Amino acid sequence: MTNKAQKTKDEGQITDFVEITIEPLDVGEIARRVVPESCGAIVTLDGFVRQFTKGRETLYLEYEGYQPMALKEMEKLIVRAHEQFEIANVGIVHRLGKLEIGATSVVISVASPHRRAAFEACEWLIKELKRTVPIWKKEVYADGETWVEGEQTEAQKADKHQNLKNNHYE
Amino acid sequence: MTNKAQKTKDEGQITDFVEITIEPLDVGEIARRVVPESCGAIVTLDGFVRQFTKGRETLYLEYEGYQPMALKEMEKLIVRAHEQFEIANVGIVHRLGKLEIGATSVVISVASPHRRAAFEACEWLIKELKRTVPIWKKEVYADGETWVEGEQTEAQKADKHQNLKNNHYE
Amino acid sequence: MKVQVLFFGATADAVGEREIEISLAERTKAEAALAEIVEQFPQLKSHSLLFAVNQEYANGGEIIENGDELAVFTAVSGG
Amino acid sequence: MKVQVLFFGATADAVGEREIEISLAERTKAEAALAEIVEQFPQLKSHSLLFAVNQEYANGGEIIENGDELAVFTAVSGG
Repeated sequence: MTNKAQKTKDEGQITDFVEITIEPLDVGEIARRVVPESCGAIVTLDGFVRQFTKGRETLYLEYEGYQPMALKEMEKLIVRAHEQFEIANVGIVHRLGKLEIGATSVVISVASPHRRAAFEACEWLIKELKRTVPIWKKEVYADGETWVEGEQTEAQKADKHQNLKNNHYE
Repeated sequence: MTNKAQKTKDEGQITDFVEITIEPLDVGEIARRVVPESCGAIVTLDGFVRQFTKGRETLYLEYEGYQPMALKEMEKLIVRAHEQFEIANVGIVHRLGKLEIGATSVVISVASPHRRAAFEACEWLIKELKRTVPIWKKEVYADGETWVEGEQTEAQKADKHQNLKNNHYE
Repeated sequence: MKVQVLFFGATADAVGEREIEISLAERTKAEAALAEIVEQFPQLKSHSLLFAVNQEYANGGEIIENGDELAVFTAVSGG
Repeated sequence: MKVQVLFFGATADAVGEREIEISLAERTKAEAALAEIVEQFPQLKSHSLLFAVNQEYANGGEIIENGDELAVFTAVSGG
């Protein structure tokens, strides 16, 4: 049902990319794509499918996404990362579909002239991605399955679904 | 002159590794080796050869290492990282020899149950590696070459080479 | 006017559909549109819902237009 | 007694050797051994030097033993 979708932004030397794919992710290949020649370090976050969640054994996971919105939200995160951190370029790739234990679900790579900014931006990006990008995972066990619902912030709960845009972007 | 050297430590589920090699580094392959199945995130630092340093164009770099001591120092860093951060396992691989522009010189991958610890440990490890592991790089330009001398700390300078062990490990 | 409503993950399972078309009065606000959808599918009440209009998170006050793409889903869990 | 002294990078280029053997008096301390090496190769004086004994950073007070492996090098620049 999902297909490879890719958007690339070119602004002179800056080349960021966001991508959603059902293919296996090659962490090294993704990291190498964010390298501009003037930069000295790349920091990469590689998220993957855990075998145990709260002590219960997962057989595999299914990821589903609202693809066009997910790509837009990923692009917004990159814009906001450039505003906050001195980074050169960013790549975010999320996999959808059935993922076996140990498979990489998401890769975020950030290149920067000074590695501090790359560490900060990469950590901020994964935190925000888990909060704002419309992708969901279903954990499949031997005896059932569950769609994982993310934790809404207290502000979101208090608002009873009002004002979501502000909660997501302030 | 240099050869592949590897040391691996096995303590039950914990498998750390340090390695020095003249072969090209495969970032994804190194990152995947640090994954224990109970962990959810890997953070990887990928350092690479810059084309320009302070405006001067580098043609290529030569890395040289005091291999047995470098491996020992890398292992010490991993021990210290486990003491300070809640991480599952760590891999550090440094390449030596001639490295072309854009080639990866060092990869540090840290897996942890909570990604915060992996970010912190990875950043700490690269900072300490650059300070303590006996490896040197020579920048080769069109019109000459220079061995890069790391920045000694003020404490090291004041000590006039006394008490280096303390400077390196306090 | 007619709008498309998309469901994903837990909301798609609850509703039994991934995509439906509903009729709304002209100038319905996002907040009221979500309330109508939940009334039509009360099984959604057991979930904490997020709501998007034209692939953007809604703040509730948006005026829905004919042909808009709405989406109702639970708090995200990617990564 | 005899000890081996290793040089790397800038110190190897300055000395023109990667490995030499030197004679030291019994119970020479690391600090004094480094001073003797620098005296033998005064071109090392223009560098900030680090010193290792048996593949460990020296603090200066170590007693050098026969057959030890010493190393003289500049501040490291790997990574």
